[in-house]
Amino acid sequence: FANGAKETSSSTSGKKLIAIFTASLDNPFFVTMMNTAKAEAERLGYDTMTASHNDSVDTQNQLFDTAIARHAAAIILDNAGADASIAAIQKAANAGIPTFCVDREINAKGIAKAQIVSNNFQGATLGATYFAQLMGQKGNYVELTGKDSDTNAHVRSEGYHSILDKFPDMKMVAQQTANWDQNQAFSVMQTILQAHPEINGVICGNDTMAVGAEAALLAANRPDVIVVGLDGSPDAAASILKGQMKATVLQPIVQLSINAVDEADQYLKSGSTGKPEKQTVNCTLITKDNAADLNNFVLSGS
Amino acid sequence: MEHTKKRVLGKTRQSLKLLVLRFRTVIALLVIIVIFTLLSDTFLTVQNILLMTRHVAINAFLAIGMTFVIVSGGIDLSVGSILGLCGMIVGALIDVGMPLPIFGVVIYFHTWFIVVIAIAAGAVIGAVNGVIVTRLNVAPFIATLGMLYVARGFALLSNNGSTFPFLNGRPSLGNTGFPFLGEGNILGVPVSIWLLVAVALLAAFVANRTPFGRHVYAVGGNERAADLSGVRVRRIRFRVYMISGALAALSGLIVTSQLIAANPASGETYELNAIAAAVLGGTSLMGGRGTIGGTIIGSFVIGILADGLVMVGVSDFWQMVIKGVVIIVAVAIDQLQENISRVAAIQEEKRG
Amino acid sequence: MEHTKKRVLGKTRQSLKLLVLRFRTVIALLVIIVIFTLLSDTFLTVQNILLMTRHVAINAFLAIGMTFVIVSGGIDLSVGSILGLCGMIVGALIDVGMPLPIFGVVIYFHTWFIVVIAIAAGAVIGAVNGVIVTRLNVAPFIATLGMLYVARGFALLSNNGSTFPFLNGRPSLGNTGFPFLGEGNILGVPVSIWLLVAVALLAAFVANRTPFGRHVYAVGGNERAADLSGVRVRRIRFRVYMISGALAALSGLIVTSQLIAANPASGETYELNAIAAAVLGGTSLMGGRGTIGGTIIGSFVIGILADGLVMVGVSDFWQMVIKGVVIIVAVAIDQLQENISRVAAIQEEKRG
Amino acid sequence: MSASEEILLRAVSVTKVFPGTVALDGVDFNAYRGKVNVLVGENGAGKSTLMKIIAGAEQPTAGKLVMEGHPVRFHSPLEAQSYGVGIIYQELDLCRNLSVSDNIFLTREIAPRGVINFKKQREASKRLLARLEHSIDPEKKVADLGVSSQQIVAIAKALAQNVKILIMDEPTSALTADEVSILFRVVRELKAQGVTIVYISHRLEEVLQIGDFISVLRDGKMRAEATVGDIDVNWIIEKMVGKSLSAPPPREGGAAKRVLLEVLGLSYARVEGGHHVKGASFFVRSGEIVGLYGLMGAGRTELLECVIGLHPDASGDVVVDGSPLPKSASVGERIARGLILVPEDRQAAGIVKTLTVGGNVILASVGGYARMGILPRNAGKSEILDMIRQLSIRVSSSDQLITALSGGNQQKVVVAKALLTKPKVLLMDEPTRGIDVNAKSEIFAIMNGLARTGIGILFASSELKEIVALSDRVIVMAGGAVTGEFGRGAYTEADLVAAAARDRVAPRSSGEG
Ligand SMILES: Nc1ncnc2c1ncn2[C@@H]1O[C@H](COP(=O)(O)OP(=O)(O)OP(=O)(O)O)[C@@H](O)[C@H]1O
Ligand SMILES: Nc1ncnc2c1ncn2[C@@H]1O[C@H](COP(=O)(O)OP(=O)(O)OP(=O)(O)O)[C@@H](O)[C@H]1O
Ligand SMILES: [Mg+2]
Ligand SMILES: [Mg+2]
Repeated sequence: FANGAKETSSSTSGKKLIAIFTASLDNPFFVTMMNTAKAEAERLGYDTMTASHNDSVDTQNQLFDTAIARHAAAIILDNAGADASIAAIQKAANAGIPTFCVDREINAKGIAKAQIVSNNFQGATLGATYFAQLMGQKGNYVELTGKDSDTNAHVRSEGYHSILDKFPDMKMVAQQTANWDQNQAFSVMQTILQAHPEINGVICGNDTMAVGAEAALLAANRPDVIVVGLDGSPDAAASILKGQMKATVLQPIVQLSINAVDEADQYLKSGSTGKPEKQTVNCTLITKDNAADLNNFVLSGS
Repeated sequence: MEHTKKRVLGKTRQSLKLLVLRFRTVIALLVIIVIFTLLSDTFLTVQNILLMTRHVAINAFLAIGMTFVIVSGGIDLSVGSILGLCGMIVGALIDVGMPLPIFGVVIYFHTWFIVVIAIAAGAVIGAVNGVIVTRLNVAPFIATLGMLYVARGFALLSNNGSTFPFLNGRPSLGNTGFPFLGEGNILGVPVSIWLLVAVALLAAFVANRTPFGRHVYAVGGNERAADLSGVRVRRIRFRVYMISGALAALSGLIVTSQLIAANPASGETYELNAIAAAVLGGTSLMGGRGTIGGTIIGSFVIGILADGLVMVGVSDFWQMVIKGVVIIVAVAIDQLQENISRVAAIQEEKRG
Repeated sequence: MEHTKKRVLGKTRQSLKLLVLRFRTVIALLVIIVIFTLLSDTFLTVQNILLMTRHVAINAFLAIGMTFVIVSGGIDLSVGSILGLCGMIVGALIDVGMPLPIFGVVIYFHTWFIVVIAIAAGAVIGAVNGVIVTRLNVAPFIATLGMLYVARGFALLSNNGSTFPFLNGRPSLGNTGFPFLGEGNILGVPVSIWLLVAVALLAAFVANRTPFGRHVYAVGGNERAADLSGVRVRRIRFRVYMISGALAALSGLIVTSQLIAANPASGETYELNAIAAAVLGGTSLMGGRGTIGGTIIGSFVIGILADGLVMVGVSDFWQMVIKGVVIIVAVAIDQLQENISRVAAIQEEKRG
Repeated sequence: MSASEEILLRAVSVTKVFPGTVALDGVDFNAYRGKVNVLVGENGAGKSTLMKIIAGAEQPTAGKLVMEGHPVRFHSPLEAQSYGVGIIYQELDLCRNLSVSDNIFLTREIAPRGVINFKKQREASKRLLARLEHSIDPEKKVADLGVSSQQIVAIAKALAQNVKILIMDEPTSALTADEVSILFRVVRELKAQGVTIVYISHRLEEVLQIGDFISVLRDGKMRAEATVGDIDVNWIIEKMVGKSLSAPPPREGGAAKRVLLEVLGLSYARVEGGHHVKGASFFVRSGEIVGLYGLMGAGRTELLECVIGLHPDASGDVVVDGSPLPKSASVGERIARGLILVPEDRQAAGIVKTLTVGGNVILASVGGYARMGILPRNAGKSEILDMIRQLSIRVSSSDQLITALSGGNQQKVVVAKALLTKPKVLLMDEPTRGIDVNAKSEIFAIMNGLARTGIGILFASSELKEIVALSDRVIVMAGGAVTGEFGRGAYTEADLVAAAARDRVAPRSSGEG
């Protein structure tokens, strides 16, 4: 397959093609990633091909095959697994197609042309620090983690604990996965509340789960429990404005996506992105003070 | 005289056997409850029982509809997707109303009317399943598998993959009060539990005490014989899918009301839980056999297992393994017990 | 004379009808191919065809095993999980070997032996399904639903939810070469396509030309009759699950090899695609009817649809809707065509 | 009987207990080598159960089998086969999805080196069917065959094995007289080859014709054994029912009354060409029993199915009690108008196996018990019990599962279900198929009684004697068309046979009028 891709891609319109692959479209975070990248690529005069792999590495692998078959000029990827995505990216590289990772990194260097990610660990520490501050650095809390098979779930959890474990008076009474899922977070939260009514806070691996947990707490008439999420999703921002959730952490997905496409464009034109492969963009804490400025993952004035 | 006595004895034995058979799932349920009570002291509190019942209710609605479908000889894989889609319909109606572009207006419905619309929508989707199965002669597994994808696709398309959040409604539009369905209480008992009781009683009544119910069993037991007996087989099969769709919508309403948000991914893989609940409760996938009571108990087994494992802090991975094992073991015991009681009956017969 | 002529005519009509019926899925496939060829100029290139065939292969292995199971009157919902678990077994064996704590050593196997172990593991899990179905009398749907959870649970537990990456092996351990299975070529054609051809031919041969194959059809057609005729029903049913498990493992090997990494979530919901492929290919979920050739074509319909829609840039959500509609329509046409040809025959008769 | 006869297989005090029933109670049975050993008994006497035990399909609760002097135990049909036991089951257990030759060679495939030689199997099947004087295409699917052809295939299947002992459980219940005589020729050939035959039938004349030894089962006990030469029909009946049976009272032919059912130009085309039913017209009057006679494949079953509305694409008019039925009338509407069918195949179309006896009896009339859509508790219970009494259905309770009944009693349940709908015209397809003499005479009495109350009865039967004894009028069908109609006393049996054979001149698929 390495042979066929040399003569570069041009579609019917004569434009080069950029493939944009994201995780799942039932989360506004990924929808934003896709739409932003698509708009930027089209602005720069590319054709685009978009799809989601639903966190299935096998589906992602097939999408890569399709991109290669269509002689895509570049691939923008929010990948399905830090380890399991490497082969696919390598395959694209062998076919002469550069891949630019957004949002999630891979556990290898020199294969993707760029890995532009928000600093999940840093973001988690931001959220955890504020969470500890709200809790008065003491009390019982619950952690809802993301899908266990997702690296980011672990990175964020580690980020949280790098801060929270420093406070001897903060005690994690339960840790459960809710698989990034709103319904599951709701139901798990209700159940945990039964076993541990004494909690003061809930820290969640993403906003979808945070919104679900918040609904469960409100239903149980426990508005006192502090809920903190991560992503900076519109739902979370609205919840913060209503005084329900207390904070989230914005992953600058719009910036990341634009950067990725711009660097891809740069690379295609000059053969180099002019940037190091790993680029981390720091996250921003969102509280009731700045939640109003947050509009679909863009914090105005920042 | 002699004869009469033998008959009475036979009857007692028969009913004892039936009792054992009937309560096998109850026994499984009790075992699970005892184990969790020992492992967690908050498990057997009124509050937690109410909570678990509410969680059970969501699956139980699906499972009751599923029971009708399975007893009639079909299966409905689309309930999870119908749940999600009807939730999104509610979300859209509360959040953005129904725009009528030609008149340049947006209609906002009253909350109760929205509830009715959602359930009607579920029934209509179920009816589409029914038409595909009865008119196009597509096997139920395939028809509802197709619908699983189609309904989920539309749920995702409805708001471009996003949720409809904050479905509290606006007093100015007269569409407040929706969260009451999922979170309200009547006489200290959650609304969803009242609904569960009502739906279960109604379903059991329909199954046992109406011609429709009898016909469902007949169609599932032998479609040709039912047909020759004048049962309108197509109509019966059509209606069970409508019932299943409507109950899936009800479940979707409650899920949406609890979250006060409509999520397009709601209900994914719930069909498997519903089928498992019905089968644990003694419904035969071959059709013709099953009871609503059994299905309710089956739903409790599945639901309490899930909640209990979370309460005692078992990891997600082990939860999966345990759930799988329980499903298999419970049904295997069902079969074993039937065999044992058969052997026992034969032995008794030999002596008598 | 007259009579003979009429008969010959009848026969011609008959075979034409059979031809149409037989090729309805092929026709569907051709329609899909024509549409995509018009919409995308890279669609009908040798490279893309090879590519799509490789994608199809993964589902086709599952669907072939599924065909045996369904023809025998069962169903196997656990294939996706078996795929995932066997992939993890391969990952573990290449990455960390097999530690033997009592001897304080770690054994690394040769790649080919690992392949054999993985397939054997799939067969063993399938055998467990078989035992549950045939010995514990648990309905196949439930037995394999339980296994779906159990096997997935173990796949996740095997490396605590994480992937086994970089399965290139180490020359020092003699376990290199694994990626060849997924990415290698023989005579310019990918290994996985060779495997697909080999497995499909073998499966078709087994189904049509061996007593085992006939017995699978007999058991699915009328289990009691097969039993009374001396068919070892249990053994047959047991073996189809083993075959299905082994083929799921093969599929897992190829997925893992392509990714050069074993992911515990691999194969989720693949069972539905496998069932859909088999049914699109004419396999009856009632058992007793189905062909390997049909299943292969069904796999191509599903696979080409998925790839083609991505190529022409249809959104994810619409892809779902289209997939669902195609499944239903394809099977409905199957039924319709049967009806149409029946009506045609009746009309012809009326004229004649 | 002479003690010198050699016993090939002996069942020694075999007991078989099912939950709720003792099917066999210490039964001794002898099968003499090279003879036709006839087994008779009422429905539910335990004949099939005993045979299944001998064939390895059921395990005895107690007792043993002795074959050629050695005790044997067959754990599976395969094991029994290996000892040379062959069986034709009463329920025609064929795989309908497989071809004729696949069925004939199931588990005995001609497969050198594990690969089936289809050509050889086909040829061998052709030879076997030819021996039964049938030219059924061995590649045809069994599902595409009529009941009688299926019966032939089942016989061919049994003949395909090298058997020492061949059990035939009611092989003639679906066969015409011609076919029966062919079968008897084959049985005699087998006998001449030293094959031991065990033969079960409810047709007692047949038994006398073909049998050498006879054993009578009643209520799970062996009641009598005799040499056929020493006995007559009355002896058999006496042993079977415990008393001798009086012949059914001759029915006084009522004067012409109102026409209840009129069928005009009924046609039903066959998918593969030709017609199942072609231009059939006839009528049934109140209080009249009309016999429908014909040979295999004459189309009687389809005719009755068309009348009850099972084939909406059939053409022609059906008039019930003076008012025509709309073409689109469903089965339910036709039942409401006073038609009901007791189908031929009770397993596939008669009973619902998952329901109780009561549930089956009430199935077709349950809607009528509903008040505002709701059924009262124990709806129809007393009517169900009435029916059970009236038809002497042997059950311990109406809540018993129907699968626990013998074939004959299941058939009575189906009749009960039909009667409960209070029909004006009762359509019965082979109502006595697989029913013992006692039940048969009960059914006849019931039919007579119903006719007396003004119901019209149209019944299809392959048994000439039955047709002649019962019918006020006989309609004969051949090749889907009505080929004759005869009033009581205005015909001989030969007339019926001649009319039934009228289409045999030309092959059936040509579809001529
Ligand atoms: N599988 C079974 N379970 C329970 N009872 C059974 C079963 N099979 C047969 N029986 C009972 O055993 C008895 C004998 O049945 P069997 O079929 O041997 O009678 P038969 O003499 O062949 O009758 P028929 O002439 O109607 O065929 C009946 O009372 C029947 O109800
Ligand atoms: N030899 C045959 N070849 C092909 N089809 C047959 C044959 N015998 C029967 N059939 C099929 O079965 C149908 C009806 O046969 P069936 O034997 O049920 O007719 P019948 O007149 O009701 O006779 P009976 O009730 O005595 O079996 C035929 O129209 C045909 O479809
Ligand atoms: Mg019998
Ligand atoms: Mg007939």
